[in-house]
Amino acid sequence: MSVQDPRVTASFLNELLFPMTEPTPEQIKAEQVYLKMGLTPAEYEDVVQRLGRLPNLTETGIFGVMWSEHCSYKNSRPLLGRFPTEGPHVLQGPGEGAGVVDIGDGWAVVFKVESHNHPSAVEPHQGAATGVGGILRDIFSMGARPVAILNSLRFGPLQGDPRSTRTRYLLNHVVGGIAGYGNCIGVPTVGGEVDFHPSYSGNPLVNAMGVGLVRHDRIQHGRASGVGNPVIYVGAATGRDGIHGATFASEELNDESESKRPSVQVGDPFMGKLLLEACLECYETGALLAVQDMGAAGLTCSSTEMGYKGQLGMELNLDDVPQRAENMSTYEIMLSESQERMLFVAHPGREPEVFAICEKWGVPAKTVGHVIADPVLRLRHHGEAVAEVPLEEVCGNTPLYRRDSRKPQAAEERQQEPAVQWDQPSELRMVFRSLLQRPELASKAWVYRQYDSMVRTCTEVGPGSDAAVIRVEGTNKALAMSIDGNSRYVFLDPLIGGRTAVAECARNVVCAGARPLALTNGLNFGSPEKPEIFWQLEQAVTGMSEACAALKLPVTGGNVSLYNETEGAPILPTPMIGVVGLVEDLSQVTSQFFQQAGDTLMLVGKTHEELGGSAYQELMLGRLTGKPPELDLDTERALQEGLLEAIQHGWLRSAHDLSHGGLGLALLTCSTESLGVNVSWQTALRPDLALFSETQSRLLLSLAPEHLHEVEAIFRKHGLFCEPIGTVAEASFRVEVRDQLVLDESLSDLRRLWQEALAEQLEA
Amino acid sequence: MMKGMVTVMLKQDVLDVQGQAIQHSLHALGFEQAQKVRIGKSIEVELEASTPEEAQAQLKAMCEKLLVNDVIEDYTLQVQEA
Amino acid sequence: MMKGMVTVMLKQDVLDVQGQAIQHSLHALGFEQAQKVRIGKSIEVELEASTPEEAQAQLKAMCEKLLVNDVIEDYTLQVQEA
Amino acid sequence: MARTIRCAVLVFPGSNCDSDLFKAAAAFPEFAPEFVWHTTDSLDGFELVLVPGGFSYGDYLRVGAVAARSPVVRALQKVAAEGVRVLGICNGFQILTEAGLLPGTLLHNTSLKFVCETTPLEVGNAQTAFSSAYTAGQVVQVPVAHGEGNYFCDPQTLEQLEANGQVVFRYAAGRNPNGSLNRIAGICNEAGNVLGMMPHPERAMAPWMGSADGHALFASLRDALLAPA
Ligand SMILES: Nc1ncnc2c1ncn2[C@@H]1O[C@H](COP(=O)(O)OP(=O)(O)O)[C@@H](O)[C@H]1O
Ligand SMILES: [Mg+2]
Repeated sequence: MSVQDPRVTASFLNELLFPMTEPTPEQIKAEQVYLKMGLTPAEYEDVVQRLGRLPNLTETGIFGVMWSEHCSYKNSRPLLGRFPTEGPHVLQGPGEGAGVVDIGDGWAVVFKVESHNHPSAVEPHQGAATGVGGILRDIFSMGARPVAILNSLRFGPLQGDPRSTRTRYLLNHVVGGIAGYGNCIGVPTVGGEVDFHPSYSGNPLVNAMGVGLVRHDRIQHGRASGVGNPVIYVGAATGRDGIHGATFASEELNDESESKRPSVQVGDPFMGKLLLEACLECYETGALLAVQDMGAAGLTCSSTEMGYKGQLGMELNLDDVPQRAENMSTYEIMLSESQERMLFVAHPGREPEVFAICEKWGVPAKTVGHVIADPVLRLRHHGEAVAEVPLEEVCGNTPLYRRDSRKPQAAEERQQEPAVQWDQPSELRMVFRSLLQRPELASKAWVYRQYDSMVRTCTEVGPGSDAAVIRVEGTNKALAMSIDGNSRYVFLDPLIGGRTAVAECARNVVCAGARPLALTNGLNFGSPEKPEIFWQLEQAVTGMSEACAALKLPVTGGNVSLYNETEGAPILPTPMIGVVGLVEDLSQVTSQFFQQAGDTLMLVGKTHEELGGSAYQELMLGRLTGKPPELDLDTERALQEGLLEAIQHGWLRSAHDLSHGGLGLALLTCSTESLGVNVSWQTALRPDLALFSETQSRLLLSLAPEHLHEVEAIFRKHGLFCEPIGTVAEASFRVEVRDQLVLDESLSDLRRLWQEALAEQLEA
Repeated sequence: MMKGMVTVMLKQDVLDVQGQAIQHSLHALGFEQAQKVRIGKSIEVELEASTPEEAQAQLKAMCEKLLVNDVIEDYTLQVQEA
Repeated sequence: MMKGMVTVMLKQDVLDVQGQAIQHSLHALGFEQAQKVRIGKSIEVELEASTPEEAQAQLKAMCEKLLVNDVIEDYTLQVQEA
Repeated sequence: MARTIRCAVLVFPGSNCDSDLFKAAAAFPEFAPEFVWHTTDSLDGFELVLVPGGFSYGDYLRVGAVAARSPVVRALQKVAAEGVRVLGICNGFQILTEAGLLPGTLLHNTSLKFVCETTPLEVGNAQTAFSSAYTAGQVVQVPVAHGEGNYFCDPQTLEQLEANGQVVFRYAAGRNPNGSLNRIAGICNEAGNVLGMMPHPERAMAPWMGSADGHALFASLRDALLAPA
């Protein structure tokens, strides 16, 4: 976890280049040092008002980081309030490390998405690795054992862009970093997505989602309690990670100062594993009252938030904080983003139990302070009182901005432009071949083969299908999970795009045989200070909220990453949605892959000419125009209910939702080494547009022919159109549309092209 | 023919997870006198170059382009005739 | 205080996968003059020892016990006062 | 019921397939698995020792190197010499080679990338205590998941391994995931009581996992251990 807003971050305090001695409160004011800590002049004045005095350096730093978007959501909070957050199964909504949802049998699932975009752009391996480490700590800080990781990645084009060389480097190392951390700590990486668009060239997105399981009676909270109770630091020693050492001379960041760049946070998955096991063992003792991980803004964020949530305060003696580097200043200790650290509040007198467990696992642990009645964070260092801030001002009553929102003219014009501006190509097979080799549609096996997706031996469906499925040991249940978000639709119409992102991700989970339980999300957008970007954010959140309400999906957590821009050009607005669902009976686990030749292929949902934002459009036009596919929430809900019903009857052999690339691509991605398709589809649409339309709320199912009528009856009952379109066929890939043979290919050729495309473009 | 040796170490303030772990293991094996351990890479490159200066310059370019990740690493160079 | 530097390289006849890959990449970047690349480890150890000889002996023991796998690796030692 | 077999599942800091291996053994009523912590200095009384996969001690310096010098591995060297059956999987295999219980070493995959996928293996020798429930030449599906599984040894050792039938598992032709010499996936020692393999039979115990072909390995061990001496 790290702060994302590149201008307002602890990491960016990297840029903070102090002279040898710390500036005085007066200098901070006069020289506007606070600017480098992310505070605006108005915010700084506000701090002075609230304190009734000038803050010193450490205090200014604490306000700077706690009032950042990442910690305070000062720009997005008004919007996030629109999300429905309650539901019968929700045990913990937004506000703690991660949301917690009941799954019965005394178990609960914990999950959350976190972004690590900026660190990954600077140092992709460590940035991605620490992103995974951070989200896993969020999960186990709630008491849960992490059982799965998912990841959602966005990059610029792999070829043909001035930054392509760098992009290939980034992708390689981001994937290596995720693999390096996840594989070592022993949590399977079971799913994700990778997408490409020029807008991400200078600003890649790296979001990770963690999922964990916890017994109800082991759920932990980050609320300090009990005046006088010990505060225990657990984990790796604190170094200058993520901070610019105060020993460096004042100087701007430029090429010559390369060697003086901030020390990048380095993840230690081995320590992460030890910390995980030590924490889980500590929870078993019942000796702990509160737990919080040290993520962004490290000790500052964890101590202030724990105190604030408990309506108490904390006093820390920094001399007791385990330190890796010499002569660390108060400021550095408080703002360090060293990884693999946690903060506990323990029952008085039970510290030795905690220390014994930590010692067994080789994890440093030390009492660094205690809970106090005054609602403040008080710091002592070198025997002196060095800082004191009121928690209400730091965490509670933080600034709030209501940004202007305006639909830009360009968006209006884009929507007016027709989506289809080309005739049917004479050779559809060549189009199909080009499409399936586009990196966004090509097989992602090159990526997920590098992830251990099987460790813990609970993975029933790993990467490659709509949703991954993880068994819940000791029960007859499983969790299905997916992370998804088509930013092209959001770009063309953020309201519809937001709705669709939620609907599609939930649909993925239903395809696996699960009932969606709840949702987490990562909102990756440009600068909220630009009205047109804020409009995107507002519209997308509105659309997401509508879909959540209609599909009865409470939002239990998420993350906001703003200011994702390169030289003023924003990324495509990218909400990433994570949904976890429950499979009630293991016999109902379903994947997207065909199982048996001769099975009937069924297409559920009507197909319309909806090509705005489609992969086909991007191939033909090289840009995105028109309206994205519509999404009717009643239809969507009916579709998901019908699908779950059919699966629960045991009538489906495979189920896949149609998404990017439409039916054409779905036919290929459901195929296996030996099983392809023989399709004959009657439609009123132009064959190419029919095949690659991205109309929402559609499914491709395979079923034994004897269940055809039963399955049709279910979908009709739910008011949905469905039609048999062919059969699963051995080794062939044959597609007729409107009696016109448009594809008649060797299955193995197509699969090879699809499977090798990504590696070819990466390794070229 | 010249032989270059590049020694790549993590920058001072960057956490050296391997070094830390190995220091621990050395202590466990009874080598208490090991105070600080840092682990880096040695890269030996045989080069066609006519002078040591030329080899040095080439190596430097290789370090900058590929061998060293200057966000987290520093390096030193040595060249000798092979 | 002494500072020891252990350089560990794969034995000549052991396949150096990393070295080969780096050589490949160097060629792809236009550094055709790189003839042979081998990748090893540099291990820097700060030691409490009163003489360089003592430090050398200690380091040697560490190499034999842990730092080096003599089935596949060779090593060289250097000691200097720190 | 027949007597039970006491088996140790070693746990190092950083092991992460220990529970999986435990579950695989526990699937047989005849096995009584127990976790054994790395600081333990005796393995006396165990008839089978399972060395799990993972990243022992972070796999820093060299994979398996630090674990191979831990107290429990010293105890393992002792019982292995006495003929106790030892199975090392993935990181367990790497530890066994570092500890000198098996010849050769495991280098970086030639791709220099971690690889996780179900891989076809040929059974090279179906007459060992680890493979008697397979037939020679049988092709089985077992997942691999490693970054350093590229088996390497000197030519004489390789010759001996082949001549003695010590290559128990081999990757199927054309499906070598890591560049191993002679497509070696798993080898045993000369005495036949120690086996190391990169693929994970404990991840192939039931059809829902994608393959049940690992089951026979544990069944072989059970049969060997329960056979009248
Ligand atoms: N970064 C990744 N990590 C793990 N799995 C991935 C990743 N990217 C894609 N996948 C897997 O590849 C499959 C296809 O993904 P995607 O192209 O997004 O499919 P769809 O459009 O059907 O949602 C999914 O099973 C997904 O989990
Ligand atoms: Mg999908």
